[in-house]
Amino acid sequence: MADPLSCTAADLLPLLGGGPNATAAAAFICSRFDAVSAKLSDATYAIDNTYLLFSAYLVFAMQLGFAMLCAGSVRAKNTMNIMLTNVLDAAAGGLSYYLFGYAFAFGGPSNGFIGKHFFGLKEFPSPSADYSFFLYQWAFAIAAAGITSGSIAERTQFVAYLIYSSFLTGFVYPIVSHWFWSGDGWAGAAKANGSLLFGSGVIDFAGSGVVHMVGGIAGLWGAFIEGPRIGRFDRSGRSVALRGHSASLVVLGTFLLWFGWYGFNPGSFLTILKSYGTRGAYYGQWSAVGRTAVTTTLAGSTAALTTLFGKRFLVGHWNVIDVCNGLLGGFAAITSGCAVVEPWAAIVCGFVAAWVLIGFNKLAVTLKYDDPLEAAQLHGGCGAWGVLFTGLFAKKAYVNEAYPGRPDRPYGLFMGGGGKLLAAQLIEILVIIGWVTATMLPLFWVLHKLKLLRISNEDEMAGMDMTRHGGMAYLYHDEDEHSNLPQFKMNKIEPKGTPPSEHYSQTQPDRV
Amino acid sequence: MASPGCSAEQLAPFFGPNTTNATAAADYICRQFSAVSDKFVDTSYAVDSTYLLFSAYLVFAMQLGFAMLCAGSVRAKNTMNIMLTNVLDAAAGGIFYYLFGFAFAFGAPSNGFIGRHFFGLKEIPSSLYDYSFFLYQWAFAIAAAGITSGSIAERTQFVAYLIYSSFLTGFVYPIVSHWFWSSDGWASASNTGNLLFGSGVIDFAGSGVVHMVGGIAGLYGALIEGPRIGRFDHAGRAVALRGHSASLVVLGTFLLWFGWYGFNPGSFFKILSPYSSGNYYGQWSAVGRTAVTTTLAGCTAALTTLFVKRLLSGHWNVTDVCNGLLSGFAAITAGCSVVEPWAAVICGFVAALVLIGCNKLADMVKYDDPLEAAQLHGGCGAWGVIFTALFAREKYVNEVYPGKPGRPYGLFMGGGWGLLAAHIIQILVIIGWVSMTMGPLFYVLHKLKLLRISPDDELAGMDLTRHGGFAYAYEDDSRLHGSPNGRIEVGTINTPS
Amino acid sequence: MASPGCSAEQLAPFFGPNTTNATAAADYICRQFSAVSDKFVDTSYAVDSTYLLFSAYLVFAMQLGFAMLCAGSVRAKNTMNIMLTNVLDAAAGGIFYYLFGFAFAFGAPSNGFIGRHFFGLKEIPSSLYDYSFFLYQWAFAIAAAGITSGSIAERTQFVAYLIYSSFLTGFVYPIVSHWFWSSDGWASASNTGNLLFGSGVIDFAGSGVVHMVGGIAGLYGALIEGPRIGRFDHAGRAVALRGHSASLVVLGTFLLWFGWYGFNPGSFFKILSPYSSGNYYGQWSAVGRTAVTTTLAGCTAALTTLFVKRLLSGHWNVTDVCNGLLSGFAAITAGCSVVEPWAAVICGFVAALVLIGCNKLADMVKYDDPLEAAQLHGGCGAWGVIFTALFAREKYVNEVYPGKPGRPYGLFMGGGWGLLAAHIIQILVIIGWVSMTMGPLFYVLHKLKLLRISPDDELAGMDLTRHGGFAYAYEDDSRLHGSPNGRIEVGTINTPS
Repeated sequence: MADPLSCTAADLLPLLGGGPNATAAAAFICSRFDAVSAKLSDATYAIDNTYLLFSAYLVFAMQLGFAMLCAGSVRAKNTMNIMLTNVLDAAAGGLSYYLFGYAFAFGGPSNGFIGKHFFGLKEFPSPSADYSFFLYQWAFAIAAAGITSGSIAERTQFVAYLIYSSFLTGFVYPIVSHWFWSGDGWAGAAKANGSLLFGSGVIDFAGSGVVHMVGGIAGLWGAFIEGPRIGRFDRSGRSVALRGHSASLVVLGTFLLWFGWYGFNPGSFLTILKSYGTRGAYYGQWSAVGRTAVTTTLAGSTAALTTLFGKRFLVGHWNVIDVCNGLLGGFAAITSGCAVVEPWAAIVCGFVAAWVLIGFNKLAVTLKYDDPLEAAQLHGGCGAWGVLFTGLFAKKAYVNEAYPGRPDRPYGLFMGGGGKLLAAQLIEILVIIGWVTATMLPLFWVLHKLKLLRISNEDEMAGMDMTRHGGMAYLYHDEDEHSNLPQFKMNKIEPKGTPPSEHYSQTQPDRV
Repeated sequence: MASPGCSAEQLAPFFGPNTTNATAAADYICRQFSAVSDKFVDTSYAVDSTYLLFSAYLVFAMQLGFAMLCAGSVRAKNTMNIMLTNVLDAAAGGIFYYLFGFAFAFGAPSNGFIGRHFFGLKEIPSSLYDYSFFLYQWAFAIAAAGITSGSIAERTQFVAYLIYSSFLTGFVYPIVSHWFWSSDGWASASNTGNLLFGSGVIDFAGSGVVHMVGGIAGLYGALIEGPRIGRFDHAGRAVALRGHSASLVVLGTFLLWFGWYGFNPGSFFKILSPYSSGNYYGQWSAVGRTAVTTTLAGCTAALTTLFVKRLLSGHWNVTDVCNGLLSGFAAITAGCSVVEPWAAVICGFVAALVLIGCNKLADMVKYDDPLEAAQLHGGCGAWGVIFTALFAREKYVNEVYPGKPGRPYGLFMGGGWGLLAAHIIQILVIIGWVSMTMGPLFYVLHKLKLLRISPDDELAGMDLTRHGGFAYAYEDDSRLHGSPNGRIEVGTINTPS
Repeated sequence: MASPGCSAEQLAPFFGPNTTNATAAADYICRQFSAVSDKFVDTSYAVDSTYLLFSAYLVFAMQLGFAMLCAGSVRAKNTMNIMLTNVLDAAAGGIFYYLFGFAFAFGAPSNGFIGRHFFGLKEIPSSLYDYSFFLYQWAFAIAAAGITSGSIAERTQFVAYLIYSSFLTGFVYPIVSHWFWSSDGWASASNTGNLLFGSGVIDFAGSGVVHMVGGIAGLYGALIEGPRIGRFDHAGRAVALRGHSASLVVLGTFLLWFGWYGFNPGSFFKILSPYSSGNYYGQWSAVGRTAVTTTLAGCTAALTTLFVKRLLSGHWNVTDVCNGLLSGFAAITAGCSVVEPWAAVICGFVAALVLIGCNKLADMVKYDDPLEAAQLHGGCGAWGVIFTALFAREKYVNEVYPGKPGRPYGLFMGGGWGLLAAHIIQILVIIGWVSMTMGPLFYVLHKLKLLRISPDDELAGMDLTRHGGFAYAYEDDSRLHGSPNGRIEVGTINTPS
């Protein structure tokens, strides 16, 4: 705590002057102040850790959000499969990030490309990083893998899933986060020593690029190599919507992601007790944290409304699933700049993000690209827009508060800060696309060649839950007196006017 | 937070002329103290902001709770519709509250009736309000709209929904919250000038401001629309139109309970605020007490509902218990911070009976409210306002609303009639204001044929006719049609192989 | 928090005779310091209360997790029943724990066996306990009852449920928590007098106190009731009665995981507590470490279960993985704060195997537990207690339970046998106490024919017979029956026009 509280007896002594015990008086007073200073340091650690830990818990809740969103967006016959992948993202991610992922990402001191300390949390905690920081970063890492799992849902072998997920969480993602977030990273805006990229560094505050683009592009390659699901495009090449089985789960997942995003974005400050020393005592990092939560909210809200009306205009009905995806598109986009833009700019961000998503979805249909959760379009496309957006709208004062110590650094182009930040942001987009392509594309290709990537047609028709996961996810009807025929395991619900089956009538109470 | 206030002018004379440099010494020491003091200011801002932000996140989680509760309580054919309204509550509410809702509610300095600063968060943050306060109030505003959406579920046009929701979140609710919560509000208990009946209205977290507003708005909507088709049979008997998923109802209820820990204790806004410095008893303790009273009121109401309903209807019903639980929460919301835990038990007990009574009454007058929102939030909210005026404890009232000793408190606690009078005024004023604004709005929508959907749509379900399809597809289509490769999706045609 | 302790008597002589007014100067300076000191007291209370309250909210979210996990794990026809029990756990638990449970558990000063103060939260808050502590402990108490409800699901009368739940939350569990957690408890590691085996029991967040108690209570209930109809076929082979919704199981599991971050790290109660003042390493760091050990144990257990189950049963099963995950959490709960992260990996690995073994055993002895609660919470809870005695690290033990240097710690870490002996005593005592109390209770209920429902009810499902209808209604009845006005509701009869 290098602060004005630096009482030294040597300074105070001459002021007290001639008293017989002046030395003792000075030492006494200063020792009291030292005690106060130590207490303040304790309080700061406690408050910042509380803040970071609860933010990490919120980010973890996003994993639940992903699980529910994915589960609701796939057909009932693949629900067990997709949920298992989400649980394992978190579990396998926990171990691989503990063993080496964290070390690659934040193991400083290191070179600009890869970290090399703290394997297995050795030498932890250190003055620079505490367990809460590890937990927070772990929650981020598993989010990236969760994004990718959506793109390749409903047609990927479980083994392939385990392999790519460990590789992504343990290696690909940590390297990217080292580049842009670690104090040693070659392109980070918070780089501790040496010159910044274009004198600016990349401002990717909570990871539109580092998390969302990485997850989205990895998914893009996976889905691209596997090809679309059977039935997704009919013989004449027209797109056929394969609707998910439960809109309730989609909405549940979306709201949980929204809830968790309040840990994702504002939490990325890592500390909350930090004075900026300007504009009056009430203004400090706590206020910037609040502003970040507000920009996040506004971007998502705007994107949701834009999607609502845009889709109504284009398709003709009010669709809750589309609105949910639009909402998430706004969040993915604001993630990069959330801390350094004004609330009104967040509205611009969300508005454009909704159109970016709609545009990419059109493009995907044109190219016959099939992504059950629109993950590549949403996280990749809107993530890239978010990175650019930050290069355009970052406000000078906020940039200097969030990344202090380098006055006169570039900021948003439209705010009069020059083109350097935008250039750095463009570099980030290109580098992320390049790196993820260079690593994940060969991986998926090898899996494909080894016949480990895509399931067989029969499995896909029957659904993976039956063939690989020991049964369907739902069993609304009792089958005690029935045989164990699997086809009786589910309720019929499509409103097609089918006559009540024997199976249905069984649920009616006898007295009716 | 000036308390470790050290002034060199005061200290220097003590050192006196013999000390070599008395002024410098005093100055030096005092500079240290002022640095300490600054640090404390930072610390309180950080702690209070952390507390308020996480409380706001919890309140936001209530929106998820409402969405799940509503989804589970309607029939499957209207699930997409109701969930979309809940998502849009939050989204549209975010924009409108940002643009002008917050300004109407808290734009100080202002008159007692409407705020007029901070449009689009201009001049925020100030020493008065920070972004976290805005976020917290936004989460409250969308809760009010969420309540109303329950009352008019399953039969309302989506456009009508968009219109009333924006109007409620952007205008009706902010005005009410200005009256009772802003320090300029004419009936606020923290008004710096004269208090209403020397007391002001103690509606701590909004039994009246949030729940009654949402409930009464819903009442008008549901009244003007009339009941759902089939809700009352030819003989006029009530027919339960059961929701499609009790699991979602329970999920929603628990999420609301979870979020209520942000709603009630969070309404203190600050936690680092001692009542007498250096003591174990301070606002942190009052916050904890508020969480406890909230819990106890809900628990009691749930148990009461369980047993009373068992007596009345003969079975143990989980959705009734969930509604009972929520009635307890809605009632304790007004007084949660100023009553004793034992009083919260009474509050919950009566709230459960109020809800059961209101439901009986609704059946008698053929009022149809798919989520019992008007009964629950309106009825129990009003009971909560009354309850506070009866049981508010002097000590707690003076701690929570400091600076005006001798103010009235709960009638049964010996605090006189002032508070009860103020609270009755509050109920009347809220009923009047919401009737004046939302009643005409719904009536105009009704006359313009924008309010209720057509009977055909209602029978088919809005999801099919307006929202592009059914919410659930548990069965793979191919099996239905006997062809393993054929696949028929709503709105698309596919050729089986 | 006396540390910036400044005494004018000490300071005044230093200024000496030359200073005009040494006493006044010293007094002035010291008054400043004492104001600072008070501020620190306030700050710690506020920070610690914020921390504890939000942890309590997270633990409460576990109740939602239990509700969803239970709902998804039973057959659709019993969903309403099991969810109602979960709602009532929380509600009835709230009342009983408020009235006497908390008093039995933490009512100090008391003897080592049962507390006897704070009935109905009288004299709370005190300098010892605040409301937030009560809320936190209540959330723990209802978790224990939630565990038990899983074991006896799908075949227990609702009345039996109400009786055992109140008894467990209000009496059995509080006594156990008094023994091991209260500073008066005879086996507590923070006992101020002599420790059991010079060590006391280190059951930090309750692998024994919460999980074993809930699990063993469930064991007795399920044993006395016997298996569900159809669970074992005529040849005695086990038949899986699968739950009706894997989505709800996964939802519940993740919510439990989320809540466990309140359960384990929250059990420190305070976060602003330095181990050596002014250093980056303090309780905040230990809290973070606890969250990390918790995460790693669960993750390892999930992966272990995935692969072992794949080998044993041939498919990748998500509900098994969820149970495996929870087994890791239940096991690490005892030692989460005193072991290294690498040890947590071992803990989770063994916990998964323990759960698989216990499940095999249960099949062999024809024990039926719909949620594997006895195996998971009882079995893995016991392993967790043992694990702590093997791997507790000296440094961490002394930080978490300060003031008694030289106390025993983990056997494998070179800390001797004292801790292991204490922990074996804990396991035996918990088994004994729960057997003595819950065993007879369930037996009496059984003899009074209040425990198990009739076979007819069981086949039809309790939702229809006791809870007023089925939990789900995905299909709109009117359309099915071709009559637009006809509407057939469960339990009601209506005449189509």
